[in-house]
Amino acid sequence: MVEQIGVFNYWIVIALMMTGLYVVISCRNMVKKIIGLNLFQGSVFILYISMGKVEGGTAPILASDFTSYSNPLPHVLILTAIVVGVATTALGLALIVRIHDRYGTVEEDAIQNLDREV
Amino acid sequence: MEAHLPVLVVLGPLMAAPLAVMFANARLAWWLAFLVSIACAWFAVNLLLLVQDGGAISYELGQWPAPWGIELKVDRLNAIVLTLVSAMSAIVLPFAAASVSDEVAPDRTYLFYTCWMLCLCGLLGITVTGDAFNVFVFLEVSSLSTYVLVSLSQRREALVAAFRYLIMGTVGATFILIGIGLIYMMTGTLNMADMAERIQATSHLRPVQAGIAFILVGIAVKMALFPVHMWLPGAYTHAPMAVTAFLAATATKVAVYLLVRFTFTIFGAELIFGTMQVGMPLALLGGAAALVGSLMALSHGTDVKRVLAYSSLAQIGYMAVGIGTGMVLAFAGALLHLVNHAIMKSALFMALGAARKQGRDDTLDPLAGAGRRMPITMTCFSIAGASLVGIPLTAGFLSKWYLVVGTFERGWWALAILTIITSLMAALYMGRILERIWMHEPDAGTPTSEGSWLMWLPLVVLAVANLYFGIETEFTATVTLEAARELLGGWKP
Amino acid sequence: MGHHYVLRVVSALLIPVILLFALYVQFHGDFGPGGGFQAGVIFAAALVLNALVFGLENTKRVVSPSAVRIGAALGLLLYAGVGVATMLLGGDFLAYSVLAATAIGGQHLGILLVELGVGITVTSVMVSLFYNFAS
Amino acid sequence: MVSAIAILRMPGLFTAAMISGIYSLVAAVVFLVMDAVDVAFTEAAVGAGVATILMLATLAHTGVRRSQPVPFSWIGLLVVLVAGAALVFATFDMPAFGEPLAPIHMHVAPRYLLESMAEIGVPNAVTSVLASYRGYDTMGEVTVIFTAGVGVLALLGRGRRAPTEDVKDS
Repeated sequence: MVEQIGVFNYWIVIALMMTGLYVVISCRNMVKKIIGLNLFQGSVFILYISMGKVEGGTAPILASDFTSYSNPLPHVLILTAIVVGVATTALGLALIVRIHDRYGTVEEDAIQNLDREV
Repeated sequence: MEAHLPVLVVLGPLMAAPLAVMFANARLAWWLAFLVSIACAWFAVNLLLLVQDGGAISYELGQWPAPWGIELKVDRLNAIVLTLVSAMSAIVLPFAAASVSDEVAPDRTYLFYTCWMLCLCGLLGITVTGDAFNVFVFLEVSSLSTYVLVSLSQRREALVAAFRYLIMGTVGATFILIGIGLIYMMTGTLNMADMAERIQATSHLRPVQAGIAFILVGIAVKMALFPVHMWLPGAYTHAPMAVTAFLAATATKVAVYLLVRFTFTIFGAELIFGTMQVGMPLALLGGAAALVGSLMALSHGTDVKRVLAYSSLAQIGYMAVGIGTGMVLAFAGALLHLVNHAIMKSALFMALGAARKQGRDDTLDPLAGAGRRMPITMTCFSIAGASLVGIPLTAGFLSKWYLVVGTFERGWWALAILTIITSLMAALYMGRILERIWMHEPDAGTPTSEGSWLMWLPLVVLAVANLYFGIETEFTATVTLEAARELLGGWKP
Repeated sequence: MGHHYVLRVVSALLIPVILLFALYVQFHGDFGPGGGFQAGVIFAAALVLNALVFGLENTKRVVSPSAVRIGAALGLLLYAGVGVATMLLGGDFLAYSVLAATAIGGQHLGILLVELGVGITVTSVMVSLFYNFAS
Repeated sequence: MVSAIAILRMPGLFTAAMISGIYSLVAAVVFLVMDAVDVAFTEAAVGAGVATILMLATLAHTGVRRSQPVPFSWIGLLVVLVAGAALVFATFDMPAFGEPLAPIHMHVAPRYLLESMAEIGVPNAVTSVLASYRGYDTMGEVTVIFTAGVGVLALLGRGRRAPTEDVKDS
């Protein structure tokens, strides 16, 4: 089954990635921007893991009864990237909470108007 | 000790930061940050001396040989950047000690210095590493701490600026991550030197070319190159003054370093300028950045901090022009400008901060007539301003001279003329500020006296550096020319 | 939620199990999936559950915010400290092999300590995030 | 999975947050299918768990429930199309999914699989790469987490609600 997938599964990943990126760029609501960012990064993770997959391989936990494993290096990189991603999310959300404290809104347009009034 | 220098540069701030958090004491945190910056500067200078004599140094972390483990690699280029970053941190910190009390809540001050150390750690980590993925990790260390530093000023606009910076910065970093992933996919390695070797055989493959494009775009976001510069003016304007002075001197410079590192060491001049023809668009964007930055700076005549922020945009543009030409002379000019711009812009921001701190009211212009009340600070401001314009006998002259001559040599005379025109615009906006400082009568908002020595001493150091590097050009010129020649590796357009 | 009797009893039973599972994940990372990050998150989840059911203030009395702050710092220091130890013992930074008589033993010890550092920092930071977002 | 994204355009932020959590869970399953057990575990715990909880906490704090619908943006579309086209362009030279002879499996990685038992003695290759071969990266990663902790403490720590006057533009 895997042979037929070819590069098709990369295309799905790209579509997901671009959806996320579009939300980040065009959405004016800050919470949604963060959600979009998560989506964008999440699909990059899938891209990495996809390239590590070996047809017929198993998880890279070495044991004598298997000979073919998936590539562990992308896994390690993505473990790091996931943690980095959640750190960014936490910081972004903390900023949103503070912005809401000071402005009373999390919509970029409303904030721009408030800034202009000052 | 000497053998461990590359890792010690990163380790110092990395270990000092948790110590500062543990003791939760602002004074102790400041001392830790200051001492660690001095130590890092000392390590960096030693590294610079080592690589001047003995070529590049490689350090294998965990004793794993290079493509399997992570390697730190120091050559002439990043030794210069290491020295610059850690020295700027050490110079700006005394200023921070005097100025943050007005801008950062007292119970947050120790966290402020912790983030400062983490930012320093990240920047040095990016610079010293020889591994492409490791760049991403330390990029995020420095970015996250930068967002916090920007947001810690108590103005609410700072929060929004930090948020915008966070969004753009993360998108940029993710672009770099995608790019590294694509190249890794085709080369199977993450080590920079190994990648450089293997990329030559695979450079015709589309994933590699797309990967290069993604990395370049991601770095452009990080260095605030037009048209992806939108985070910079807000972040610089609303951040605490010391942070602006530090970031202007380091963060974008490290991004420019990354551009140089990826372009020349990993991809190679031949691939970037020959096959992919990136040079021209890069230089054009640089030219556009110079123009837009200067125009914006001119149009923000009264808000000096914003003027200086937009001028940073233009300076980044010059560096992009210099790198884009692919000529030794212009490229050396760009490298030189990287260092020069750090010392001049940081001095300008600090002088402005000192004036604001001494000024009596936030709403009044603290600079009008300030020359008579704060002669030391304002003399330093003027020297750095002259350097920014590129007046002979200041550091800024040499780098711009190289840039203009190099761009002419390349035959891109329009860009060279644009560089000259935008420099004249800089003369205009700086002249306007200087006129206000020296010619106006002091009024109600003008500071009554010089600030504490903590504020003017760093300024004097930087002003003297601006003059020194403007008069004694031999050393800097040779080092940057050598570095440029080495990086270009004989490539000619 | 403090007066939901069922919730309290079930949580009281569950929390020790979750903590135990976290420890298992922490130290079993060598053989199966798991390690400091996952263990840290699970450990923090147990504390968060405790806070949700028995009240934030009660949990803060057990694990104080300043303990969490110091924990986060200690974990990172432990990680970097292992690296410093290897340098003092004559190896490169993070070259665990010098930590024990044999290279394999050293690697085992080094990985154990480093993962412990990761676990401590991740637990502390996660709990700290929760405290800060919840109050 | 694509359907999960379509719903992201919903105005309800609560729903959007939950769906982003579901997306993470689905991603975790995908990782599992692709043999990345450690990553799946982490994504489920961190992406689906922590990130979602933080989002809900933020929503609870701000009391914001709905957002303006995503406006149409030419710049966004342009960026997405260019970037997407570049990536699709890249896929044409990519090795097929699961191809065991792809360059990524030929260089560097074999040593982790073949030698790590002798060099490190830990069966889980991910652990040995994470903690030993690339231990420096992991230290950087712990630093990132630490930075986030410090940052959130600085932003939301005690005393946040204390009335701070909005400093005027100077």
